[in-house]
Amino acid sequence: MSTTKLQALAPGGIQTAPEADAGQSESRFRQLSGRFVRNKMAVAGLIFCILLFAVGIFAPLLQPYPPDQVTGDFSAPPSSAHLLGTDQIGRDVLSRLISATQISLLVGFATVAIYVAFGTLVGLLSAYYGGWIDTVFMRITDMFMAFPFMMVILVVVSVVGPSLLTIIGVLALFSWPGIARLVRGSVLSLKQADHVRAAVSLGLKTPRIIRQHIFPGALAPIIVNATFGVASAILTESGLSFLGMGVQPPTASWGNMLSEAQSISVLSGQPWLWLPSGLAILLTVLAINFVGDGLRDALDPKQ
Amino acid sequence: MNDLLEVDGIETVFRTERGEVTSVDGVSFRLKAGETLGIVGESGCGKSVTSLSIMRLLGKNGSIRKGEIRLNGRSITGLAESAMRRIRGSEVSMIFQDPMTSLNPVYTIGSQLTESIALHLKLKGKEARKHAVDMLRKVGISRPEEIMNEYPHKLSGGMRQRVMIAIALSCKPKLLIADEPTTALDVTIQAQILDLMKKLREETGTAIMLITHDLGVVAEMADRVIVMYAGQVVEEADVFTLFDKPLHPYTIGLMGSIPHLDADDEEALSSIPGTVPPLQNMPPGCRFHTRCPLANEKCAAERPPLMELAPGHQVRCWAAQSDIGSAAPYAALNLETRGATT
Amino acid sequence: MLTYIARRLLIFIPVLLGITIINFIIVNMAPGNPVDMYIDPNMSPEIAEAKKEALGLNDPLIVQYGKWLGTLLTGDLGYSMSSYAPVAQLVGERIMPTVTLGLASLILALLIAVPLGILSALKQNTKIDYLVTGLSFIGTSIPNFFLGLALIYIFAVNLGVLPTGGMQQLGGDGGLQDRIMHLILPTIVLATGIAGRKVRYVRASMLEVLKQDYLRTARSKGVHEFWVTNKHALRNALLPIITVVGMEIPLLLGGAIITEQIFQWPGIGQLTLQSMMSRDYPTIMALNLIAAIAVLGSNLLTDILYSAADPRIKVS
Amino acid sequence: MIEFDELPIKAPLPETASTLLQLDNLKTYYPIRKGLLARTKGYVKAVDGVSLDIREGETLGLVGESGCGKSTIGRTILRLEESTGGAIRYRGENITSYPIAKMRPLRTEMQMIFQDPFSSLNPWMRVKDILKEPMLAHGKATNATAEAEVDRLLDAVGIPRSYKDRFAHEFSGGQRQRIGIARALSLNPKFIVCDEPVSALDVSIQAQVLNLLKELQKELGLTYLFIAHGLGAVKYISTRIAVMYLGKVVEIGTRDEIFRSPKHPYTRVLLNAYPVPNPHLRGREKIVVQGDVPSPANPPSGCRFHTRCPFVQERCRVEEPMLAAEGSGGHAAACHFAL
Amino acid sequence: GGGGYSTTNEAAADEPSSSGASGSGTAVIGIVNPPTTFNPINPNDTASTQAISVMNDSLMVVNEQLELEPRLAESVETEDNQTFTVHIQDKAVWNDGTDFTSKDVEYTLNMIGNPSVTTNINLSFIEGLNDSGKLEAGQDSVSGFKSVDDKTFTITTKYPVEITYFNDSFSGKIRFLPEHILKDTAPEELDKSPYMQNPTVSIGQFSFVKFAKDQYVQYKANDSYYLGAPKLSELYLKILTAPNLVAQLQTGEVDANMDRTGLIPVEDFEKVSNMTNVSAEFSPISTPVSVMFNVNKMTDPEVRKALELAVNRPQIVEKLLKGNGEIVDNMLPSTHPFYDSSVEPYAYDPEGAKQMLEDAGWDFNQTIQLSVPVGNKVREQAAELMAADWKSIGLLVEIQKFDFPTLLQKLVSNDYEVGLVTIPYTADPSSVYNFFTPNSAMNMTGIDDPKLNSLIEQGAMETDTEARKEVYSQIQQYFHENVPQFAMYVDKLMMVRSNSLDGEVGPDMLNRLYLWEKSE
Ligand SMILES: Nc1ncnc2c1ncn2[C@@H]1O[C@H](COP(=O)(O)OP(=O)(O)OP(=O)(O)O)[C@@H](O)[C@H]1O
Ligand SMILES: Nc1ncnc2c1ncn2[C@@H]1O[C@H](COP(=O)(O)OP(=O)(O)OP(=O)(O)O)[C@@H](O)[C@H]1O
Ligand SMILES: [Mg+2]
Ligand SMILES: [Mg+2]
Repeated sequence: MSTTKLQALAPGGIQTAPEADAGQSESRFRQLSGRFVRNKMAVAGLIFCILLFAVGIFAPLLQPYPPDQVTGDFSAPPSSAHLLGTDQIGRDVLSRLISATQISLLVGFATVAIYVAFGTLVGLLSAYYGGWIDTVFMRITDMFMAFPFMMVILVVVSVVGPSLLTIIGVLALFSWPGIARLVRGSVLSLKQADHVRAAVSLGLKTPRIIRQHIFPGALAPIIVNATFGVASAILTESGLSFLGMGVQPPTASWGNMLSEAQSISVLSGQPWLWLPSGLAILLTVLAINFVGDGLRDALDPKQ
Repeated sequence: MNDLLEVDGIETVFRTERGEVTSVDGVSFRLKAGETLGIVGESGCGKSVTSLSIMRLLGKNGSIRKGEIRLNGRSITGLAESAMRRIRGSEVSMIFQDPMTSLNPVYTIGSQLTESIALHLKLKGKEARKHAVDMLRKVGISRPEEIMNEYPHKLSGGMRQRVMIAIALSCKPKLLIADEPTTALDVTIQAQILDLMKKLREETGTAIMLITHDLGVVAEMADRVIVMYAGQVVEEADVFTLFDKPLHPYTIGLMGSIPHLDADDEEALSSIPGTVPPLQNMPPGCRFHTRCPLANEKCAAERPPLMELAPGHQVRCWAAQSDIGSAAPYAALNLETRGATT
Repeated sequence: MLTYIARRLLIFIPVLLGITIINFIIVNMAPGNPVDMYIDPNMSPEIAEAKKEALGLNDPLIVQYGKWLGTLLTGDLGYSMSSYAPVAQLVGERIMPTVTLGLASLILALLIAVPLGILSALKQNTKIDYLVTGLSFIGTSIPNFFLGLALIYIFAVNLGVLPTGGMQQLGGDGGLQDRIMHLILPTIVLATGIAGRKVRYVRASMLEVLKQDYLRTARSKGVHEFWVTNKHALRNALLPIITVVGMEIPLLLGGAIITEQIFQWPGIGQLTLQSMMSRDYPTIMALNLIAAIAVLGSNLLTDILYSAADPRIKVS
Repeated sequence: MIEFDELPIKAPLPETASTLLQLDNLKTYYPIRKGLLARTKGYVKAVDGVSLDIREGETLGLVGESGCGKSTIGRTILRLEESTGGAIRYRGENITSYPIAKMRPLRTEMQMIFQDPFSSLNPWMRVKDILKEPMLAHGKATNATAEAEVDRLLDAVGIPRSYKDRFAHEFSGGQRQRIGIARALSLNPKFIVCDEPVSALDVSIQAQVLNLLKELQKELGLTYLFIAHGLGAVKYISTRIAVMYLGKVVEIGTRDEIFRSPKHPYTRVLLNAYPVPNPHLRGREKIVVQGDVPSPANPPSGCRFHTRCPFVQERCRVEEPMLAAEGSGGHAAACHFAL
Repeated sequence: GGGGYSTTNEAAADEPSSSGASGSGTAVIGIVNPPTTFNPINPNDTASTQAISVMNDSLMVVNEQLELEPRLAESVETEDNQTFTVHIQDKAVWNDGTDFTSKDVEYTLNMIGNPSVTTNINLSFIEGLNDSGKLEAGQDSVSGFKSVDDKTFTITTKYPVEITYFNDSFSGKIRFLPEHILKDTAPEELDKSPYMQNPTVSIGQFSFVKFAKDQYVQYKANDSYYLGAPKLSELYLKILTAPNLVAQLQTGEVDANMDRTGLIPVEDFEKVSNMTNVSAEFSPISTPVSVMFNVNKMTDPEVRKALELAVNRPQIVEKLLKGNGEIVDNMLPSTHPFYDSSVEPYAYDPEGAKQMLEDAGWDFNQTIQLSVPVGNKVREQAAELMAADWKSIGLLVEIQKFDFPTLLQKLVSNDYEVGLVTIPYTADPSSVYNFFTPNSAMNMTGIDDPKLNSLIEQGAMETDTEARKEVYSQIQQYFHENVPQFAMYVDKLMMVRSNSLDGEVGPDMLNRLYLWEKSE
């Protein structure tokens, strides 16, 4: 650019009106958070999630007893020694609940992190390059979508053995197609957006175009989908626990704690065995869903 | 008075997440039967809100806070919703800017057309259909019987706008509000639609409130013109006066910024610097003063009222008032009023 | 339309082939096999080996798959390795119960979700909206097995008004009323989760439609607000729901495994679990194939329905 | 493949200026897929045999109704769309099938300004990053010098420097369009495709942007292909004008020729249909054409305008007219009965 | 020496008049595991065996004291412990009226021996069958079988066996195929023949009516039952989940739970005991839950012993089972006739265990993999307790739960370190100890000790009961010392019966169904 020429070109007749809100240039983030904060439920959900994370991180400090140790009578109701009672083999329910927080959050977030990353990659590449790559990727996606989820999870879990890693891996393996499609859809439309065309005509390299100009636009639906994904991963793990294929004992997860309630006697007579984990699942899923909802509204460009 | 429509100092507000905004601020005008009133102004200046206020279709978060609207001498500002519904589509009807989105995509043209016919003219079945087909024929649609059974997406933009007009006119309204009816259309199609509206106006004697930001359309169609800026009327005059002798600096600026087909100018287009201030953050005094080359302290401090400077010609400007008849202050605008040269 | 369906069916073939191959590999990778399952210390290693040989379990996987595909192409799903009943019969018997339960749940879920979703959208950001939203979240976050047991406890054990499980009274065909009584609890359990999710979709879809210009057109014609909502908006709002309902079908099959288990509902889910546990390969493969066809078929059906319901979309 | 059944026809070129860009019977078709195997069953012939020369330093205006292929031409020139046939020559070099890598250095010479100021700026980037990005990518600036370049660009388009940390959504439409212009200028191009840069703006803002474009052209010696569907802006900014109808150029000539003595009936219809902002001219004679533009997937035989032409003759239905020069200085119209 | 049983059936003797008369009333037995097949010669699993034995009698049945009583057979006798003469009840007829004869027995044996017929019955001790229990190629009848007359036949074994062994492996185990129905079915088609899906012709207390998949098996009284017509008119085996079983016992929809396949969860014991409409008791015998060691990986007997010592078994029995169980050392419960009470189970001794491990040079950084089958909650919880016990003496333990097929595969292929499994025993102890010889396809521990091998062989071959007991004592002693396996616990199962049901429940309840009565 010939700088001299440009300098000579003072914006003579071109005046710019003082921006009405000049000076308060909100960053995109500030603006989003502003919108998010207005949604009270979402804020409450976020606070709850943060608390949960704190519990998860500081779990070893918060547990009154080692969670795997038999420390009292079997199935004892809450008492001052065991605030939430003991489980069917005499372990402290509160301690287990706290340590389960760690595990369940890990299941939820790690699963989502993996499948979102993978699904996004597939969706991006498929949509950006199109052609036979798209065809092949989409057929594979179809295939994974048409697998009856639960059934295949059961098979895979019994193949590789039900460790925490397996559960996370398997949940991730069958969750990515949804997000791949989502991303593909939004990338296909973003590809037509003028700012992406501009990036191409500016001669930017493809990886940069994808990273800088396409990916951020596809982010909103990804984030929303991911928050809901966390909730559903936690729920699916509890379903697997019910079938005995969940996180392995003695490690506690909310799911395997809740599946203790597989008995009418426990259900009716020993609520301390299921209520804490049941509530934990319910509240967490609620909280995450509220956060997801809040994010969706905040990220909606039409707002 | 035999005015069909009297709008008297209405102020329309919306409750939004960021507080209340006043979109229309003290707008008054009158419209006689059979007359065509043009409303022009920049995007967001309140043209649509004015018309929606008349229709009382402001939605849940909008309301007319002040002022009164009278239709045929009857106030409709406080009318019950059910009474208002009888007026909508029969006495007053409306067509909108985007014919692509104004028709319901899942119902046939026929069913959307007969809906209001059944509602207001109480025609049923075959009769309603026949009336609908007549209307379609009237707006220049060939093969109207077939079109009746089509869904909107099968029609081109121009066709859809014709259908909208057919719907609007089907119950012989006294007033037709057309909110930018041609903005989304191509020039040749725009010409067709304007032509059609003129023809129908002559046939039916319907009064038209024509909202647009295209001065060309106004010059083509309107009897009288209102210029709006930031929620207020800044100038009102009959169409010839307005184009020959605009008085408000905004109107003058607006006219200066249109490239004309019939002039061989090489020099720059005149333009109004800056942008419209946001509604939440109106400057004190004259709302235009931040962009006005004539602005002085008075403009910044005091809100000018709408002043009748000549019979039927009203202007909201301190400068215009003080120097009526003299062109001196306008020299600073370096604008010429091109309409006057012919 | 016909060519469209034909093309979609053509695409099914490689997808199904892929699915069955992957599944075949996964299933065969699972430790255990139908022979070792039946523990008998008197059985010598040789005879166990001979049994495996007879069942073709010692062939290379490709050969096994080829055989399976070969018999499949003749329309034969083979015989169960645990009960020796024809797989087609085993699966056939279970399809109706699962379809019944699935359909009933879907219908119930929609009957709940559509009105609530609309209400919630119309009353956006009011107490009603929050209540509905809260309920829908609760619906989605209660694990099926827990809800199932709780309902059994309340309705079957304590109140004694509904049966605890099964599909019909012992012995008889029970009649329609009997079947419906047995259907109620599992349907509620499955429908709760679906309804929870659907409410959110209906609400979002309705909110989207409520912004549309054509509603303003309808109002400007003097149409009553009730009809604006229930005629002009509703039909448009329900269109995307078709897709979302189609997406429920794989989830229904999955959710049914647990629900059928709890309520002893003799459907596909139960059979899945059993054949998994006995490594009944032919049955697992058949179930998988059928589930995949169901999923693909429901996708196709959704698309066709969508194009039938939405005049703008013509499948091609 | 597409058959080259027509001879390439060039618009007349005055000796005075050198040709910067040349389109030679350019065709860009979008495939329509149908049937059992989704085979291509036809084409939307968006651009169907367009030959044009754009001379250094001029502004070629391109007008026509919606969907006639204007944007497609612009995008094809910049290789954002693959052409189906014909050639694009830039400074005499045939760039029609340059691979991406070879095209990249040329990107600094040819740029584009987009119609929609809302979608043409990346909403997730700050203004200064939007402007820096291409300079850094092409090594036109270093991290150290880029900031100063950004300031200069902002000065040039009249955006206060202090706004450079803002995001696109914090600007008005007119300001965004200026940022879009600044971005196009950042690589110091010679040639810019302006795809309806003012259509989305309010009248008063349109004038600001048009003035800016004109001024920049004068200062920087730019060449524009200026696309619009309204005649007003085109007239104001162009030196020559090409009128398109349904994938073809139907008339080309200098601005005065087009406006003073239009030869093609379509041009006349277009001029005539344009509402004049002068109420005194209301009563004037008008030719209103009937019907809509036919589909480019299935264009009419013969002259493509014959279905709507007020002067249609039998010959027009069967024989396709060529864009032939007639009279002085390269004014040409594709009409059998050109005036 | 010789021996034998002979019988006069008490019930039939008491009430001969009831024969042919229709009973009334319906009883429902709750089971948790569904039967998978009704093939009398290929009962895959316990639930199938139970479902089959309702409608098909064997020659003898096992009672609660683990003694064999004659049933279809009037008597089983032998002189030389190698030729066994069986007299069939005169009145024994198939429920379609066809006489039950030696021909049916012969047909069944030939089918079991036929290489193309699928069966899990191995009669390799019978003359004429090879080591795999199959006929040699070219043969189609079992030479060890001789028909004396319609109601009498003899079986010759390859070598002398004790009569308990014979009865346990043959008389109490084999159920018969109706020759008159199946004789035209080709052997290779037998598995898949329609009869196996719909076995309406049978010889037992009840006749098959219908199997509503995953819901129930419906039977009706066999009015021509040779011990007298059942007093019930209908019987159901109802398939339910454990919580539903408890619920339905409470609601009266189920009258009794099935032994072994209709477990009442421990946590429901109290609830069920408190129900007023049912009476609950604990069955006298049950199956030990085995902790199996893969001796190829856990090679040191001292280590294995230490691991046994470290398990707080009293806690499991007292607290987890709420006292309803016992501690034994290995494969047999204390009620088993061959149980050697002189072999005292090790007492809980964590300190001693730790010491032993240290002495054995155990690497405490080594993780022990404990493989547990899913499906039995008490067993899973006990495993967690055991793991906790081991951890408390400083061991590293990792529990891995597998579904049963997976676990079994791992055990059978010796791909594990420590595993849990429950192996059912029978009246003859040889069946459970067969798991510990290399001759078995199911040698889970992988143990191959010549001493043990010969003891087990001796146990199987010995014909004198007292001498056998001695051999099995030695085997139990061997287990006590070498610990290839030890029993974690033996739980007593809760047997529940509706008050409206008049009949015995318990381990041998299926023998007495025809005596059950139901009052409204
Ligand atoms: N429902 C609403 N809620 C809040 N603000 C509104 C609403 N409708 C209109 N407004 C605001 O009122 C102002 C006037 O809007 P209006 O639609 O009347 O403008 P207009 O003159 O018709 O513009 P255009 O030419 O773009 O159609 C705008 O600032 C707009 O943001
Ligand atoms: N990506 C595409 N795929 C298929 N058809 C396309 C595509 N882009 C454009 N078209 C079609 O090509 C034709 C020309 O489109 P183009 O955008 O070039 O028109 P235009 O003259 O720029 O119109 P406008 O004034 O509306 O911008 C149109 O019929 C359009 O529908
Ligand atoms: Mg408007
Ligand atoms: Mg375009």
